[in-house]
Amino acid sequence: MNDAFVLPTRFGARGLGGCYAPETLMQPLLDLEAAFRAAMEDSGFQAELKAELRHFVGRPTPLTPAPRLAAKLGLKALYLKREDLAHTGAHKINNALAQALLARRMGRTEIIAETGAGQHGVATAAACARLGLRCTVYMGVTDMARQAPNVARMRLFGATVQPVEAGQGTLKEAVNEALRAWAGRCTEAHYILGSALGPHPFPTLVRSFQTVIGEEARAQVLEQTGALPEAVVACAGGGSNGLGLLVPFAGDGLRRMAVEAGGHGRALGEHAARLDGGRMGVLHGCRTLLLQDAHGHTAETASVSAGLDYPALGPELAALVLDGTVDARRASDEEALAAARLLCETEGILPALESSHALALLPALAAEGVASVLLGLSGRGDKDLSTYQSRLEL
Amino acid sequence: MNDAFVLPTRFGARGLGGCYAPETLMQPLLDLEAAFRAAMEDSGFQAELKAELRHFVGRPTPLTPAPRLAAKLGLKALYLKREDLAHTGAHKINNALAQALLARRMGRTEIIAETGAGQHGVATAAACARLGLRCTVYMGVTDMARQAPNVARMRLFGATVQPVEAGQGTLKEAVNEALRAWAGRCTEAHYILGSALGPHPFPTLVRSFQTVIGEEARAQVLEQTGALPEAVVACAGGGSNGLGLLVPFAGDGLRRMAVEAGGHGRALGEHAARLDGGRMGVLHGCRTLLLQDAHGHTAETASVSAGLDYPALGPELAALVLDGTVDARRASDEEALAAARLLCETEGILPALESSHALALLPALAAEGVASVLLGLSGRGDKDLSTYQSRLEL
Amino acid sequence: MTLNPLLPFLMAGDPSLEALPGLLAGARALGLEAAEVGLPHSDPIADGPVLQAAAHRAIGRGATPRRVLESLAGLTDSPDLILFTYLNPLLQLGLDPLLRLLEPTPVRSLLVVDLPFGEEPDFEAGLRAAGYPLVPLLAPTTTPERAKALLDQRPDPGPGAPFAQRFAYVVARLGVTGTGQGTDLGPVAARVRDLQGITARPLAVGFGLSDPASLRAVRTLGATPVIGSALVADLTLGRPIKACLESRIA
Amino acid sequence: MTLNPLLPFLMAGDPSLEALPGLLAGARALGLEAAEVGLPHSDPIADGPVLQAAAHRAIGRGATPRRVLESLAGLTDSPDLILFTYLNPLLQLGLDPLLRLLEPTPVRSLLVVDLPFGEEPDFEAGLRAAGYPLVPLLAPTTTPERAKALLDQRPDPGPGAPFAQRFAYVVARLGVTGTGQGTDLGPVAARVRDLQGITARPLAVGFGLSDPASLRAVRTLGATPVIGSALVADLTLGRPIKACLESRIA
Ligand SMILES: Cc1ncc(COP(=O)(O)O)c(C=O)c1O
Ligand SMILES: Cc1ncc(COP(=O)(O)O)c(C=O)c1O
Repeated sequence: MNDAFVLPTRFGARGLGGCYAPETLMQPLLDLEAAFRAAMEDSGFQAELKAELRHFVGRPTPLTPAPRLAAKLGLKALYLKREDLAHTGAHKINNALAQALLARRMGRTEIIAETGAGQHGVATAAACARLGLRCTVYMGVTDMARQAPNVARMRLFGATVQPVEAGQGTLKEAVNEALRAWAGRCTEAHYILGSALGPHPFPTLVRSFQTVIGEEARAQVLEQTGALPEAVVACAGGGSNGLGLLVPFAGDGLRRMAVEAGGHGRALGEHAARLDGGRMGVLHGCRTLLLQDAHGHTAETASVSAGLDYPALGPELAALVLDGTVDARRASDEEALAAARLLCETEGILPALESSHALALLPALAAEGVASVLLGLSGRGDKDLSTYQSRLEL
Repeated sequence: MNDAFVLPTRFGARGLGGCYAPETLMQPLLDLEAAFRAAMEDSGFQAELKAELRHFVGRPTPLTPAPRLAAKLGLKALYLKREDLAHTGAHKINNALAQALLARRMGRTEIIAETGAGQHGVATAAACARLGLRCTVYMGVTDMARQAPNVARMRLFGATVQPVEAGQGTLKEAVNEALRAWAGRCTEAHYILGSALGPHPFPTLVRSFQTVIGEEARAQVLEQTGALPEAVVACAGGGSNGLGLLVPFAGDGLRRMAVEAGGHGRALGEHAARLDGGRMGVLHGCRTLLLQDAHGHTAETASVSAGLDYPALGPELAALVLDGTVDARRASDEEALAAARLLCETEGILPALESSHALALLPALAAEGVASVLLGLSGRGDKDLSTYQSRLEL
Repeated sequence: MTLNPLLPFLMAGDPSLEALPGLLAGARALGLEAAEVGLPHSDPIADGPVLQAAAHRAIGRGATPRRVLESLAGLTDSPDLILFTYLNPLLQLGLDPLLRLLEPTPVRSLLVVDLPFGEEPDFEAGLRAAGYPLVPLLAPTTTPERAKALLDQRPDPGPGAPFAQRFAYVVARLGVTGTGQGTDLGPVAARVRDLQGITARPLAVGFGLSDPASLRAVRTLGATPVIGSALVADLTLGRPIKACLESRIA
Repeated sequence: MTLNPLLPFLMAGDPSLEALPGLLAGARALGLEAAEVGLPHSDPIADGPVLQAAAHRAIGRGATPRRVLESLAGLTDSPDLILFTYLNPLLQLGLDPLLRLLEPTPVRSLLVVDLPFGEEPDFEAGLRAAGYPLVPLLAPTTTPERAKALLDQRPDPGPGAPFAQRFAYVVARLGVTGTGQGTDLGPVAARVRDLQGITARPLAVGFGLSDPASLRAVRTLGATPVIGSALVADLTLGRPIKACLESRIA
C-alpha cells in the first residue's frame, strides 16, 4: 500500500526509510502526507509558518564567527549556526511548531510527542501552548531524571509528561509509547515526531521543516565571508538537525559531516554510533541503520547526551552516509565534554551536550587540514548543567 | 570635581544621579567617561558592537504578538519584546558585551562584575570568554543558592564566582564587594556594572547600551502593526531594561510604565518597591530613591525575584517617574508567579521572574481600558525553574 | 465452513521457556484449529502492557527467534500456528534461514504487525511462495476501499487452505493489544458486517477482548475472537491452559 | 609645626556602645591631638573586612548616627575628632539637625568617604560655614593636577587651625581600608614628597598601615600615619587603648 503515498518514501541507493507501520496508523499517515503536501503548497500556511518562525521562534538564528575557538584549534575560520538561540533553546522548535500548525490545520486538538533530551518535548509543549492544543509528552524515566529542568518546563507549558518505565527509560522507549498512544487516539491527536525518523512521511516532514537551518546558514556565511566553508558539521541523534543543516549544502561540493555519540566504548551498548556499529534493520516504522543484537532486538545504547542515544539513525541521513555524500564520525563522551568546556571558555557559548559532539570533531578536522568549518550548534546546554557540573567537576 | 565630567551627571528636576565615589575611583570613572565618549564617536567601535550584537547576541530579538494571552486578559493586542532570546537569556548581555568591548579598547585585561539574579554575571562571563578577558563575579550567597544554574554557567565560562557573605547575601552586598574589588584593581580591571545605577558615568553608559531594546521594539511594532501601542511596560530592578525599552518611546505620548517588586507585604523589608516605599538617598555612588531606615542605613528587601530586590532604583528611571513621564507600579510575588504561569500556558514562553512582574501589571492595565501593550520580556525563566516548581507546585 | 470458536495468542517463552509445546497441546486438546504464537520483540509498538511485559520476560529467559522456532520444530500435537511478530527479527534472520527454521514447525502463516503490504515485496513474496502467507490486518482506521485493496494484496488461498492461511485479522479498536475496559462492540460489529459484504474469507477479531460475553458476541457475528493479553495474564498466574480456554469457548 | 605622631581611627559603637569616651580619653592621655571616629554604616564600600565587621556589630548594638553624636556631646577629655562617615546617614539627618548634633562635640571636621567635592555643594558649604571643613582625600589614582584642584577646593584654613581641620588624607594604596600585607611604602613615599611640593598643610597617610615600622616610615616622611583596622582589631580582642597606641607612637 505504500504506492498510496505521493511523496517518495525511500532514500538512497539502498532504499532506506519506508513506512513500516501497524495498519491502525496507515490511514493517519496517509492523511498526514496529504495534509503536509497541501500545506506546503498553501501560501497561507507558508506565511503563517514563516511569521511564527520569525516572531515567535526568533529566526533567522545568527551565524556566529568563533575566532578564538578557531585559533585554539588551528582552524582559519569557524562559524556556528546558533540554534541554541531559537526559542526553547534548540532546533527542535522549527519542526515542533510547524507540525503543530499542520495539526491545527488538520483539525486536530490534541498532540502526542516523545522526547529524549527533553528539547523536543519542551518545544512541542511550547508550540501547543502557543496554539492552544492539548499536549502529552512521553519521556523515559532515565531521561526525566537527567533532564529534569526540561520536565519542569514542559509542565509549566501545561503539557502532561508521561513517564515511560520500560527498558532503559530513554528515547527509544518513549517513541514506543508515543506510537502506542497515537494508535489509540489517532482520530483526534496528531503525533509530533521529534526527529527525521519513524514511518513515512515523518522523516520527510521533519527534514523539510528543519532545512531552514541550512538555508539560513548558507546565505549567512556567503553574506559574511563571500565564500562557502570547506566543511559543514552537525551532530546526529535521529538526524533532524543534521539534515536540516547539511541538505541545503548538497550541491556545493564541500565536506558534509555528521557526528554520532561514541559514548564510553566501542562495544555494543557502550555508544550510539549506528554508522559504525549498526546493521540495517527496521525500527519505529523505517528501515535504516540500527544498533541491535544478532536476534534483531534493539540494542541498548550509551551516551552522556540524552538526545543522541537513539539506536537508529534517521533513514535519510543514513542513506546520505551510505551513499558517500555525508561523512559520519563519532565523538566520545569525554571528547564531547572537553569540547563543550573549550567552547564555553573561548567564546562564551554553552552548547548542548548533543551539539558538543559536533564540536568534538573540530580538532580532527583541523588535523586533516580543513581550514574553514560551519558547525551546527543545535542547542544550548542549560538543560545539561548538572551533567557538566558533575563531569567537569565545577 | 564633577565638573571634570563632560556628559550630564544628573537626571531630572531633582538632580538624581551624580558621582558619589571614593576618591580612588574618581580617576577611573573620569577615564571611563572619556573612553565611553570616544567609543561612541568611533565608527569602528560602533561597527564592532553592532556586529557582535547581531552575530553573537542574536539581535534584533523578535517582537512576538501574544494573541492568546491578550484575549485571556481582555487586551486587544499584546507584543512581547523578546530579550529572553538574547544570548545567555536576558537583556543583560547588551550592556555586558558593550562594556567588555569598551574595556578591551581601554586596554583592560580583567573584568569585575556583581550579579544578583546571575543573569548579569552570566552575560559578563560570556562576554569575557568571548573577548578573552579575565572575569571575577561577586554574588551574594543567598543569590548563589537560589540561582544555582547561573553559578554553574559562569564557572563554565571560566569566570571566578566570589561568594559574598555579608548582610542578606544579595545584590546590594555584591555591589559593595565589587566596588571594593575595583578600588583595589582599578588600574588593570574594568568594572562592568549590571544595571543603570552606580556613580556617573555608569547609569548613562548602561542605559545607552540598552536602548537598542526600545529602538528595535519601536521599529518592529510599527512594522508589524503600523501603529504604536497605548502602553509600554517593563520591570524595574536597577532600571536597565526599563530604560532600555522605555526611553526610545519618550516622544510618543504613550503610557510608559515600570513595575517594581512588591514582594510579600508593604512594610519596609517585605518588598523592593522604591517608588512607594523609598526616600531620597545616596547608595553605591548615586543619589536616588532608596529603601532605608530612619538612620540612612540601607533597608533589607524581599522579592521572589533575585533581579528586582535591589534597594535603590537607578537614578534616571527614578527621575523619569518623579518627573511624571513614567508611571511606577508594583507587583507582588504571588501576582508575578501567576502571571508567569499564564504566559507559559497561553503562549509557550517561560519568563524570568523579573519579567513576570511586568506581566503581572497587564490585568490592571486591561481593567483601566488600555487596549494595546508592548511589554519588555527581559529574560527567560530557566534560571527560576526551581522557584517555579516549588511555588507553583509543579 | 464451521466457525473456529477462538484464536488464542501465546507468547513464546512465557510463562516459561519450555511452556509452549504443552500449551499448544492443551489448545489442540480443546479442538482449537489455530493459535497465534508471539515472537518476543524488544520493541513491541503495537502491544499493550501485558504483552510488552511478557515479551520482555521471555527475552530475559533467552527466547530468541531462532530458539523459539527451534522449539516448535517437529511438534505434531499443535494447532496450526500463526507466527505473530515484528519485522526486524525476521529480517535479521534472513529469508532463507527463516524458511529453513519454519519448515519443520506447525507455523502456517505470519502476522507481521509492522509490515504493510509492499514495504518488503521480495521478502513477502518469498514467504508466500514457500507457503507462508501474511495475514491481512484491518483496523478501525482502514477505509472500505483500503480494506478491499488489503484483502486483494494478501488474498484468500481459498477454502482448501487452513484457517490460519485464510483469515483476515480485524483489529477491534484503536490502540494496542490488551484487555479493553468495557469495549463497545457496536462499531466492530458494523465493520465485521461490512467486511463480510466484501469478502467470503474467515475473519478473526482481536485487541481488547477478554470476557466470555465479548467473545460470544464476536462469534455471533460469525467471526473468530482472538484472546491474547487476558490469556497471557492468566497463564502468568499459573492457571492451566485448559481452564483458561474452556470457559472462553463456551 | 610639630608632627602629630599618629591619627587613630575608632569605630563608634565598637567594641561596645559605651567604649568611645574612654578610648578617646586614652588617646588624649598619650598626647594625641586628633582622632578619627567612624560612624557605622550599612554599606561601607571603602572599608575592608575588619571595619565592615566592626560597623555591622556597632549597628547591631544600636549605634545610630544620632546616638553616636549624642555620646560625644560635652566630652572634654578627647582629642579633636574627625568624623569619618559615608554621606547617606548625614543626608538623612539633614544639615541643620546635623549641625545641632555636632555643636556640643569635639568633632572638628568630617571625612565623607563618598562625597567628592561639588556633588553636594550646599551641604558642604553649610558644614564649612559652621566650622566643619571636609577633609580632602588623595588617592594613588589621583593625578597631580587633580590633587592640586582637590587641595584648592577644600583649602587649608591655615596654621591657626587645628590639625583636624587642616590635614589632607593620603590614601596609601589602592583598595579598601584594612591591614595591608607587606605594603611597599615606596610609592606612597614618593607621592607624599610630591604633595609636600605643592602644599604646606599637614598630611596624614592611611589605609593598610599597622606595624610600628610602617608607621615610623610615614613619620620619617613628615606625615602622620593613620592606624585604623589594626587598632579596631586589637580593641576587639580586649587590649587596652594605651597598650594599643603606645607601641605605635614610639
Ligand atoms: C540540542 C539537540 N541537538 C541534537 C539532538 C539530536 O537530534 P537530531 O539528530 O534529530 O537533531 C537533540 C535531540 O534531542 C537535541 O536536543
Ligand atoms: C531577566 C531580568 N530582568 C530584569 C532584571 C532587573 O534589572 P534591570 O532593572 O536593570 O533591568 C534582571 C536583573 O538581574 C534580570 O535578570
